[in-house]
Amino acid sequence: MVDSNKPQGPEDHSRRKFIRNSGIAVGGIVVGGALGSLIPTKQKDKDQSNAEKPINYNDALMFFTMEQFQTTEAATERIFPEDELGPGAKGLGVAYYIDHQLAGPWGMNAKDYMEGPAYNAEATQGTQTLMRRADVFAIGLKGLDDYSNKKYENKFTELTAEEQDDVLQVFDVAKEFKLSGATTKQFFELLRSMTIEGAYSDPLYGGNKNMAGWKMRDFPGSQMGYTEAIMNKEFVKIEPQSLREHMG
Amino acid sequence: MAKKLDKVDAVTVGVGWTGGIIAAELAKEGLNVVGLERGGDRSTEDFQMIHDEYRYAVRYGLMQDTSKETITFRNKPDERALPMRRLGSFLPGEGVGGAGDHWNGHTWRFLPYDLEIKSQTDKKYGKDKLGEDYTIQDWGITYDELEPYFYKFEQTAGISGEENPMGAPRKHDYPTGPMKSSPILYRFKKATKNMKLHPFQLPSANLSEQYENPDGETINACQYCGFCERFGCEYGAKSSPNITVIPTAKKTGNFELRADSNVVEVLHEGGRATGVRYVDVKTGEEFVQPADVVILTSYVLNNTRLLLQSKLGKPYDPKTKEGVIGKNYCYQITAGATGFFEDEKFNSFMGAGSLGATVDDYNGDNFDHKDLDFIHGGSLSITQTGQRPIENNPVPKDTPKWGKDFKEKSLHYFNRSLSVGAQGASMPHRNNYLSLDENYKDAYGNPLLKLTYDFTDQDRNLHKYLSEQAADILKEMGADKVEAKEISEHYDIVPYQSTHNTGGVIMGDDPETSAVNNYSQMWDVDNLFVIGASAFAHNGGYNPTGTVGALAYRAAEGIIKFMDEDKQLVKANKDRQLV
Amino acid sequence: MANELPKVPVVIVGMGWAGGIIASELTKAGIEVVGLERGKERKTSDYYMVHDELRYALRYEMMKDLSKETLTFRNTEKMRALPMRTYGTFLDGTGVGGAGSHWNGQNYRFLPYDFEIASKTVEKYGKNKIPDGMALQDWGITYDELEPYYDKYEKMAGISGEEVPIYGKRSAPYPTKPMLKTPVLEMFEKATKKLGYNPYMVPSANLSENYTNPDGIARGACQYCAFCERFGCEYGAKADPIVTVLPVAEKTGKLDLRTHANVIEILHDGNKASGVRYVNPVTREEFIQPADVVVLSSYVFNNVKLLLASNLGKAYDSKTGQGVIGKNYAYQITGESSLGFFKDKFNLYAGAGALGMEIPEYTGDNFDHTDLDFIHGAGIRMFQYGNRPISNNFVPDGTATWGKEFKQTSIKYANSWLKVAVQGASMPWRTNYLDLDPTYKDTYGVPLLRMTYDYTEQDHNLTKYMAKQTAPIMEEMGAEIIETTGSLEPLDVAPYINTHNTGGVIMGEDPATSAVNSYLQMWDAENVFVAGASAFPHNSSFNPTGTLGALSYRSAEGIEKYLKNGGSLV
Amino acid sequence: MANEEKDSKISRRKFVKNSGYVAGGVVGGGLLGSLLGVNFKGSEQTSTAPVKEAKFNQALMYFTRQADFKTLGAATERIFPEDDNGPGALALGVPYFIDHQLAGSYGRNDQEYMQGPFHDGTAFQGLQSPLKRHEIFMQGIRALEKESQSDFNDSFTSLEGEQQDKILQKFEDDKVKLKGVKASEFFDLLRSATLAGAYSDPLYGGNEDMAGWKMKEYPGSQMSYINEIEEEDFVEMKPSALHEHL
Repeated sequence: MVDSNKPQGPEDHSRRKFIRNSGIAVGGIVVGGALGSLIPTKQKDKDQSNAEKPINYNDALMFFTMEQFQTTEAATERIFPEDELGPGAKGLGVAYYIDHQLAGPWGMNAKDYMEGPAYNAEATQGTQTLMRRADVFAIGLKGLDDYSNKKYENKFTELTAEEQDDVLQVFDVAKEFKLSGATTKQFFELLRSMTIEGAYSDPLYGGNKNMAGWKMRDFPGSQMGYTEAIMNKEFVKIEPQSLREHMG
Repeated sequence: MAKKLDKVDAVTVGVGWTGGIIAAELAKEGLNVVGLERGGDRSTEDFQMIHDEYRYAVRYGLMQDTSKETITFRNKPDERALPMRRLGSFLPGEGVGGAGDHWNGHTWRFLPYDLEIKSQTDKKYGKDKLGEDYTIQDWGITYDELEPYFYKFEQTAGISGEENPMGAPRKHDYPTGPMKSSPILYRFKKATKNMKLHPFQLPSANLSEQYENPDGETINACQYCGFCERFGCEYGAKSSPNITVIPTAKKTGNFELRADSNVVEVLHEGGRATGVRYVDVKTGEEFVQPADVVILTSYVLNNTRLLLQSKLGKPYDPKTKEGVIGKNYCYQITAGATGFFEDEKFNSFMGAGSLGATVDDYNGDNFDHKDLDFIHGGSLSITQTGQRPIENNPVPKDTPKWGKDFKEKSLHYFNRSLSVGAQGASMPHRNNYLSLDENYKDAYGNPLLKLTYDFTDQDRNLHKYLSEQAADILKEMGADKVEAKEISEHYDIVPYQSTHNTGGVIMGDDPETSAVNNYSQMWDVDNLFVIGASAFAHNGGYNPTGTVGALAYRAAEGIIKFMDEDKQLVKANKDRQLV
Repeated sequence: MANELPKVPVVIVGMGWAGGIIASELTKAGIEVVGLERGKERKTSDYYMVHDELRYALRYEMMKDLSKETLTFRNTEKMRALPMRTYGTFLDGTGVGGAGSHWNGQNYRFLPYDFEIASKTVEKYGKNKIPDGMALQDWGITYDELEPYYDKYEKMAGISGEEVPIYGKRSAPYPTKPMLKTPVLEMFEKATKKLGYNPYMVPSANLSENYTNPDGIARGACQYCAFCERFGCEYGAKADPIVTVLPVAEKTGKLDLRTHANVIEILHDGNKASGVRYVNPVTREEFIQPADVVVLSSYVFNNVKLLLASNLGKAYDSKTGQGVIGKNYAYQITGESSLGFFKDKFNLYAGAGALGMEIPEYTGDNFDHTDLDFIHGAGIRMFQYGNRPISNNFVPDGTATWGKEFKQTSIKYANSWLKVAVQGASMPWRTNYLDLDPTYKDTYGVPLLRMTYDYTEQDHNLTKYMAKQTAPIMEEMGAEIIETTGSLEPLDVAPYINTHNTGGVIMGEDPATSAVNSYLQMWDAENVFVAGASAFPHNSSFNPTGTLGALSYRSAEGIEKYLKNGGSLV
Repeated sequence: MANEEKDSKISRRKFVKNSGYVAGGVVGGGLLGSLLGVNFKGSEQTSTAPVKEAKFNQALMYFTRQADFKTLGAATERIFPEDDNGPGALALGVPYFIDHQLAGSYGRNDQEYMQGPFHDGTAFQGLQSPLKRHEIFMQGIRALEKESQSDFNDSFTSLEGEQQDKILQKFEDDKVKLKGVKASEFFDLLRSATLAGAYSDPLYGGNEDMAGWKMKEYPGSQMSYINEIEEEDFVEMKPSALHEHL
């Protein structure tokens, strides 16, 4: 029952600091790429934002690996970028939203008809793949890197914004690049729709941080009623409210 | 309509320790090898969020998906077998690296006694020691013959350890020194020495120091972070196929690894395997992979199931004791005791999977069994694996399971209790076996494997004996209150016990009573090798991986030999000799 | 090994609007009823977290679980039908209240013209107006005969609305006044009036004011909270079987409502039904419920599927045109809308499912079709549903669909777009029908229903014509940018359109061409009643629920009669 | 051009209070009343006090009825009560953890063998229920309420702690009959989920502020103990969550 000689704050043990301090990697002995890839790539802005924001423990991963998370963050940010109107996908926590969704029934297609046989479909017959969304996503993210490496000799997160847009464009429209078991378009559509969902769904799900997605477009979230506002000829700006407010 | 692929030299079914070792050894010899793994691709990068007890330990993040495939279970041949609908008693791995990614890293050599258990028992205690329902057999190989292969595996994995005075004799020191001796371990060692026992540091695949193995792969030093079993190692400090043999195999350029590839059938014609049929589990596409040699390197359960399903080898029949596939399924006896300490608090949350100390005085035939109603024994260890909070709520027996009292006591004892555990050996019994289920199917439409298993009198007697020894040690260690474990009425498929399942495709020197020879080559099909703990003729008093690794290295040698000679490598009779 | 239960007078399959109405009418008359619902129990208290666009609108919380059961689809008989694996064009309900819990509440009557469409068309335009292949039929009942039932239904639900002079005559005014005429609706009103039309407030089941119905059920007024379609109403302001007919039935003590009861077969001996077989999808137990009368009141698709799977009634054959079960499947024609982007910002986050205005001039035969290459018409309308942010990201054509430009434009117009929409009638066609799929099965081992459906010439011509009418309205409203869809692509099951599926067990006066009579009693099995939009011989341009409600009231009356006297009611 | 509506936050309770919606007595089939929840005691303060840190994750993904959620909360609090050591299940956010888990693959048994036929097994063959976990929870929670109504004529959440324990005990002892699953099997799930919610990483919505770990003096996810492992004395550390790894 003795106090520790050195009580340690959480930062002392963050992965980055650990690596820096322990000397385990400094000696250049990084094993089979084991440790290197575990360190977040963009450390600078990370350090700053950590200092200011209150900690949200929900911002951790249930599904992605670090690399997948970073690729998702980069790709969604191109789809929904930060600009003068407000935060982009990254600032909104969209990649966390996607991570949590893919870990759940949505990623498992739990409510979809997944019995075979699977045939090639006409355009009007809807998706026929028996691959689950989580798998399509993982293959798609790998595809983004593969294609980036092929065309720009670098992984997706290391490309310039213009190059990233070019890669995404290819995935959105072209047929020049093939994924195993899914089309790039299938993946891209999933990526795009989940980006929009993550920007605008209730913050309960891990995206739409601080309701900033809603604030940008003056959407008031979950209000009890609009009997007054609805008859107003002027636009009425209402501070948004999340489902959390209903918990009393 | 399965798509037929180009023929290769060798195909392995499963890419864990055994599949990885085979791939590395064959590929280094210039043979081209395809490794088929039913689970996903995996590497250290996947372990970023590994310190998540809920995801990995409670919800089995790295283990077999039972919605696709499980087993059915019953205690007795006359019961109705029902599916193990969720994981419990044991945790088969899935994904590249297999259970070799989420093991604790205890790396033992079985005792010389183990490999000749039948002849030694008969010689020392007479033929009737156990009775004829216990189907113990010699393994068809001696310890001396297997010693070089043990060492080879230990070198690959860089095992950290120190001499065991009661263990199998070693020709070389361990590649790396023993792990740190924490105060908990020290206390165990002191107490057992007082009791005239012979403690030593448990041989560990969590390395005590950084190490480069003979293949040039580097393994890091363990950080004692407390997340080993059920977790992958983010540091690359726990030896696993993913940081040793698989990269070695890949470097040769002769190895092709295909993840998400679930083999559903071994194809054969006229007593020769021609290849395997597998399904891409993500897209549902089916493929045929022809090969000169087919090597089953999946888990015990799946090795057995694939043979039964493919109608290879003669299925075991408990009524006649004839047939070999599915025979001599064994498990282990998890005996032990827990001690509660009122005035002391331990750093139990720190640790490593193999941070432990052991005494082998009650293992194998290291003690006299003349007046005992069992044979063999078990290792007794204290391990400091890092206690995690969801699953570790040690409370004395009379405590309620929930509510105020439970909360109070579980918090109090979380860092104030220690356990001494036993790995008790498991002897085969005619009614403990594996077969195919008639009613339940997996996601691919194939029958599930059926497990028929219960504890025997031998098990109960051994359990009692070992638990009493464990309790004595804890008393000597100064515990205020000691509770010895009791064996459950019947083997129960729900609570976790251990993932040390063995047997089903056992080795031996006689095709009548064994399925493979001492190269793990099938007696009935020369170009089919079945490697893993499925080959154990019984289960010893240690964790199995060290012995599995040794058998895999020997099998690799056999396969390379077979590639030249194309024949049965061992002559089948009592006076066994190389053909 | 099904567990056989004691026999009851009436068993009802499906507890949505149709089943709820029939249950309430029969139990009020003292008849014991067992109500079987495949989904779960539902109450207003379940709508506590309902303002969740992701969970309810995008993840379909209240809809049928497709992993258990779906349908297969093809446009033409030449195609291989494939399962609708994930939600798209229509959203089947499940659970107590059915789709009646998550509808918008747009509540119309069909036109007198609809019920006698075949004879009136021939009368006015001659036989040749009906092309080969169009299976147009009268309904076997007239508007005037059905009017009292419409009235009864509307009073029960408390419909809010205003009279439209050129529609069928009403015996009484709407029970409640129209919904609020918001500023954007006023824009629509002004514009359409200027163009010479007579717009009216859409009749709404979202109450405009507090209302107590003849059964004594009191409900509060709509709060315009913008969560209607795909959501349940936490206020009970939207008429929903769970706040209207079902509590009434339950109060009688005569209704035994069993949830998690998925009927998989109608048991019958020749032309007499003896009961139903059902499975509890949770516990997987199987039961047989014997009954004197079996009422099918599940969704269109399931009514048809159950009859076909139970081999009851003669299955429709598209080659010969013979048989009736699965025949005259119809949908609705949408997509001729004009989307307008405005400079001004409106309070579009607020709204209600049935908050809208419509012009009556292009409906039914209210305009002359002599020189037109189609019959019937469409409602041209504008709604203020309340824009939710995930689903509403409209941007003008040519805008990128992702990236900075998309973000800025979608945000710019988030509260600045309006849509003049069209909902067109759908005429039956010989090659548009429902039957059983030969390949795919549901989780109970029953074949999936197969839909064969494509738009016809009639549909394309109607679309082209209506597209010409919407753009001028939008222009008049002052939109900056106007985009009009002028053509129909083949029906695609992926994007949502609407859930107004009809037909398959149609009513009529001739057993050779219809499956049920005007009491929805089966011609081939007198103790089987099949209620719902499955009885519509064609689909009008109006939302179907009002007519479904009226028919259900009539059917309830028929069942009572049958229980007393037996025999065919018509 | 825009009017700013100040103080526009309308919680459900305030809404009802202010709107006169209920005051007029027009409650649709007695339905709105139930939306207010069974237990608003003491919650008034929390919503009027300035929001310290928005916990958006504390809303419901699985449960639809406030009453069910409150029953769940009360039951978990009896299993893991607040005491001198620290917070109980409620303050740890355990009910939110369970809600989110039931909405996910845990609740749907996505990774478990759920094919029939289903038979009762022996005590050693494991759970053989055809019900998925979310179905077991829903049924079990409703049965808790039903049982307390019949035994104590009051709702579970209004009972005294000891009365709640009696009800829970009946479930643990299989003295209540459920459909397709044993009451004790539901109880076991409830208990294990409560412990998981108290001690899992706060990523999942429970173990709020790592208070479960703090009580247990468990430091969560640390990078290494290589410098402490040989320490003779107990080492107290500030816990660290997975979030810190990003």
